[in-house]
Amino acid sequence: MNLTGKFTLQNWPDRPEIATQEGKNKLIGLWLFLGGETVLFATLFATYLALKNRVPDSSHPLTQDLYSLPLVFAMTAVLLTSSLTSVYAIYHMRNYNFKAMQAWFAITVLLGFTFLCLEIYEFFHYVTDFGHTFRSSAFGSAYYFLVGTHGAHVIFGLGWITGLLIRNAKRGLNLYNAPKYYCASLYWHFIDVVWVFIFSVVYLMGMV
Amino acid sequence: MMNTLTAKKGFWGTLWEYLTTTDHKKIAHLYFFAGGFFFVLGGIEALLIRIQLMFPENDFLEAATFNELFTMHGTTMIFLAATPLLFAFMNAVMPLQIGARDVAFPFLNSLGFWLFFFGGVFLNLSFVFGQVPDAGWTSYASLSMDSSGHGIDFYLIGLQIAGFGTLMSGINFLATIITMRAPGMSFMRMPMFTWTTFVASGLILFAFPPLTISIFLLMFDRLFGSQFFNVAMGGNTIIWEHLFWIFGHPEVYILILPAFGLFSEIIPTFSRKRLFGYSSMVFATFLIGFLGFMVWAHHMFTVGMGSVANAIFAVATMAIAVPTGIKIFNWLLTMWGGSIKITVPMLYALGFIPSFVIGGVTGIMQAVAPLDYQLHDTYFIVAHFHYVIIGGVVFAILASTHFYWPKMFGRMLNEKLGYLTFAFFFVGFHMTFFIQHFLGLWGMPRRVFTFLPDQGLDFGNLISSIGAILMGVGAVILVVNIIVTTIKGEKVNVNDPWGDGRTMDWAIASPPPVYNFKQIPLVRGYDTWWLEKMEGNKELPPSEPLQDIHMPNGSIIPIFISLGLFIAGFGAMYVPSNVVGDGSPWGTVFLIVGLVITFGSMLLRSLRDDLGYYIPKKDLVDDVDRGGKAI
Amino acid sequence: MKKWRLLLVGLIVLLLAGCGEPYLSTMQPAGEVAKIQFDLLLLSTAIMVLVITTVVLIYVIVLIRFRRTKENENVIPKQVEGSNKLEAIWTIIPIILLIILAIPTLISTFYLGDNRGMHKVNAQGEREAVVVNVRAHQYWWEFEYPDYGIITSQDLVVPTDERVYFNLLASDVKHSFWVPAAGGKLDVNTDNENTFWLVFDSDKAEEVNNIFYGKCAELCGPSHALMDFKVVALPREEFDAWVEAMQNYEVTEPESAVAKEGQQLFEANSCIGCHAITPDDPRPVEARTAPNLADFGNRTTVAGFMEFNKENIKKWLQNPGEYKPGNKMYDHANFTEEELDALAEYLLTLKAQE
Amino acid sequence: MAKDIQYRLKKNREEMRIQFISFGLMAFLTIISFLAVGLGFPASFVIPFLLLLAIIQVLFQFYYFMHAKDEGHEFPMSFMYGGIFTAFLMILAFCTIIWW
Repeated sequence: MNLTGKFTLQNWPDRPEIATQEGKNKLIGLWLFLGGETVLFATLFATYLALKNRVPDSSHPLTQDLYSLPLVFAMTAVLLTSSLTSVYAIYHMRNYNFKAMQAWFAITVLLGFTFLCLEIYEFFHYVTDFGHTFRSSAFGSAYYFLVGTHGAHVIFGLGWITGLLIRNAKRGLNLYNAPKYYCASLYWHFIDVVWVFIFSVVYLMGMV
Repeated sequence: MMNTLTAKKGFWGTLWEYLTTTDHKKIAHLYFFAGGFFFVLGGIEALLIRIQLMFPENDFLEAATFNELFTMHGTTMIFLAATPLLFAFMNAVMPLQIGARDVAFPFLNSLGFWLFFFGGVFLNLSFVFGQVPDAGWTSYASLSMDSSGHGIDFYLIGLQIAGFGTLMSGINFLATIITMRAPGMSFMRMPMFTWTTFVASGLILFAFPPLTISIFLLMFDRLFGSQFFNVAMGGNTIIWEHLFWIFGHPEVYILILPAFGLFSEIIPTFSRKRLFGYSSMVFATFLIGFLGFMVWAHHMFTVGMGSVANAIFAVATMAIAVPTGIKIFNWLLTMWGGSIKITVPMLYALGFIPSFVIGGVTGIMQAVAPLDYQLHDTYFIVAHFHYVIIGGVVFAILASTHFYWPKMFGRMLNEKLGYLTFAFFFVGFHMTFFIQHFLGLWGMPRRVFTFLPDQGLDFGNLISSIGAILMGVGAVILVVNIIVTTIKGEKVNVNDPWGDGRTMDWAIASPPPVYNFKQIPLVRGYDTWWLEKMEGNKELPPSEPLQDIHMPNGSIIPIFISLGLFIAGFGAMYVPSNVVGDGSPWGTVFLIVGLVITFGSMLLRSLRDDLGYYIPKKDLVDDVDRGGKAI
Repeated sequence: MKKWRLLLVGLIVLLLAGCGEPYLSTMQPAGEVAKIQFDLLLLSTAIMVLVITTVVLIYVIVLIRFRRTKENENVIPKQVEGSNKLEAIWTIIPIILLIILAIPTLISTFYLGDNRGMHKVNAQGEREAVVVNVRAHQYWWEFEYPDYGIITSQDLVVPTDERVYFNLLASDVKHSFWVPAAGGKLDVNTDNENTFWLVFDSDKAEEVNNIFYGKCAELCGPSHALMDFKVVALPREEFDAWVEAMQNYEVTEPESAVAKEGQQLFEANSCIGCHAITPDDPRPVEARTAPNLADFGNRTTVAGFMEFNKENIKKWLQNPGEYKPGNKMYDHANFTEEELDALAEYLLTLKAQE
Repeated sequence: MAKDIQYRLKKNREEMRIQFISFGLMAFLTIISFLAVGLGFPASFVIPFLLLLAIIQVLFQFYYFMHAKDEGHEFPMSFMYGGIFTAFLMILAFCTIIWW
């Protein structure tokens, strides 16, 4: 199969991400990796739940003092929307519309970046206004490790998608990079999946 | 066009080829020799331990040194010897067994090896620095936070790097088995070793992330001032124990399942009979893997979790005996009615069955929670897990070394020396560990650097130490055997040197050509090669016409990715906030430089198109005489 | 192949000859807890020997009957796929065996885990059972009797033939509290207090001159192996007498000149800063960083594991790090022989009762 | 050929429409869960309710956004569920039986 050759909408395969053996491998490999990531985040959640509100004395802030609904809602809205925009991008990939795909992925990156800024603002707020840091208590360590690992995934995902956008800007869409785009979008959705549990278990349940 | 088969390269050429290889067969060699090296290292540590415990109040080793040695012995044997040696056979054999050209991700395969290797080197550099991990291979948080020097940091960072490698290999094997099977190779036609590789890789996928996280927790506490295990700041040290065993218990099955798989290849081969109850064997493998995740707390019966937890985990643990028992009886029934030929691999298989049964039943005894209050952390458990790991895993590794040596290296290991190794190793093994059950029952805790005279422990320890020396002799003979064979062993000119091979790996040249099967074979049933042989065929039927073969390029990048983490690891140890208090800004600099190297190499890899190369059809035709044909 | 079987037989004979030492071995149970556990050991061993015998039986038959010989070298055996009936048998029988094992396991898990007896009080509102707070340190044990206001170290004194409850907590790293002859261990965590109970039989105690051996069973640093303690199991009257003596403990002025000098040294070198010499040490737990030396003269061992005599006391004082690597006591290498002698003499005078 | 393309484009558009609807549902579920907390319902109701909504939302992500409903996803999903099972066991144990 010609990997890097040019295609037209006519001969572009229906599911370009799995048209090649390499693509199939990549797809299954990424899914397997996500299966492992599920357990990785489960470990973080378990640690967080075990250490939730465990502070040395009453001068330290607890979940109720820290979290605020509007900020978390804004972050959730932004990240959830970015999930939709990456679905749009994949839609255009399947239709062999390279420019539209790039554009939607670019929007995804922007939304992801907005999310990241909100998260950084949030951390900054906790540290400066509450003295709630990674080192101030076991609760702090567990909170920042869980939410921070998710943030690190966001950063990695942004880097991944941005790299693909820049690298392929001139090359266009082909069967060599289609699986890469597809995998990046899967990874991005998974980040959203984790966030669903973070906002439910960490923030919302922390405010009940 | 280059022909990798005939090119003569000299020493540097060969070295370069191994450093950059993405060929699963060469990576198998790398795993075998690196794992073998660490195995010898761990063995020497074991001997030193047993010499110290030969007599009461012996002063051969200092207390602190002793703790370092048994910590390194356990860590090395589990992470750096047993796992990679099994990976060696998985790499060497599994793609051949399913009729694949290579694994799904050849580049990742190489990266996995180099991560493991650099992690192992990192861990063992602790000896050079004189700051050796000393909190046991379990490294329980309160003691590992209390440990002075950088020993524990070496442990954490070394295992973290090696662990990434293992996780990658696990994903790689899973993807290979899912997507790369030859036409006709349905799941229920897969050889047992492929099955166990599959399930063990699945366990790796789900068990290593908890290890990664628990290592990060301890690393952050020791290096970056977090409070996960600081009780005064709300932390909790038991979290480490849970996370470690959530990883640690499946890890036991990650080791033993491939060992089961290897014996499931050896026993039918030398009994000249189909594996009895194949489907129930597959089912049992899955069940063991499944149950393996629900029993971790049986390592923690004495932690004080309470009766409810102890009761639940006790019963869940007992359940594992059922699928394991199924396997034992299936092997016995495979031999029943067969034509048993005693060879070195078969001898290990025969030694394995009673040894492993002993190890298995003592495991059930420890599942009885109230009884475990007595057995836990005594020499009884030391005896138990050595019966399982040596009697199961190490026997499988030694058996397979003899069994697959011709397939991997094209020569037969010397049979007489093989028998000698077995004799010393087997006798030494039982002598060392059988008595230890009783030492435990007589009141000897584990991990003690000495014991006092006249507490009824003197004689048992002496016997145990003599046994360990016999095992050492056996291992030395094996090393001699390998060296002698490599220099002047008889070459294997046939595909199926044991004569009774059953799976597709025995239908291909020994060693196989770089592209494995010239034409991907068509699989017509379970025990594929045996099936064809019985129908009088001399080769496997092809599933495709002869055509150009697409091959992956070699790459040096995996070494740089691993090297970056290695450098970053050293940096992390000396960050200013570390608990030892000898950090400096240079630590942070090295940490960043290392990570830049790693991520830079990854970026380089991602940005360049790597489309591989083709071996043209005409070169393949020339290779007929080298056994490259799909036979 | 025959060699190892011979060896095995030899070993078994050897093992049957002894069940370990009665003050240490789990195979000579000296109390209700250890007895329950020993019975479980016998039950599980019996089941397991049954399993092993079955396997070995089939194994031996297979090896005798189905070897490849010159005559049948080219015979291809029948390729049997399996047998549902057989496989069902060796699935169901193990399940039955495990159920037989699981029932007593569950019963005794809950029985041994039941600590409600600790809170039982008599008509006067006094606690009925003896409760000991065990504090584990690198590498020594402190035993506090909260109801009697007594603190001791290294030697645990308990009454026989009744339940004694232990509350376990570690001060530095995790340890594990184990008196093999009396029952299984329980971890001494840094995070939480663990509670369990043991019973010491009077007839077994008599057999071992009232002294059982206890050990630390969780790796806790270089001297983990030496973190031993002794359990002095006394009949109830003697125990009560001991409690009374400890409650009325008075620091007596040493009589001999040598011991007087030792006392001065003890005070001058601020040993007293860490070591209390009365059993009613009022300091909080965290401040009690060294063993309480009250009743030191009646100890069974020096530092938990050395024979109790003056020589060993002196050796220990001079260089504790050599005998228990990594322990936190200062060494006194600069002391002269006379000074060590005086200190040891003084320490030997610290007694509650003769 | 051209007809195939028309069919394919239509099919993709149809799928996109479904995905947009599922996005709407996910947004709706998110708002409900925030409301449930914001309006101060009792914890005994809110916590299981939140978890239920989270699970439904994640299933939408998996099956629609990540295309797990398409053919060829048997293995990915079985390993995903393997991971979820392990995760579930671990968190369940951490939240219930293993502490004193």
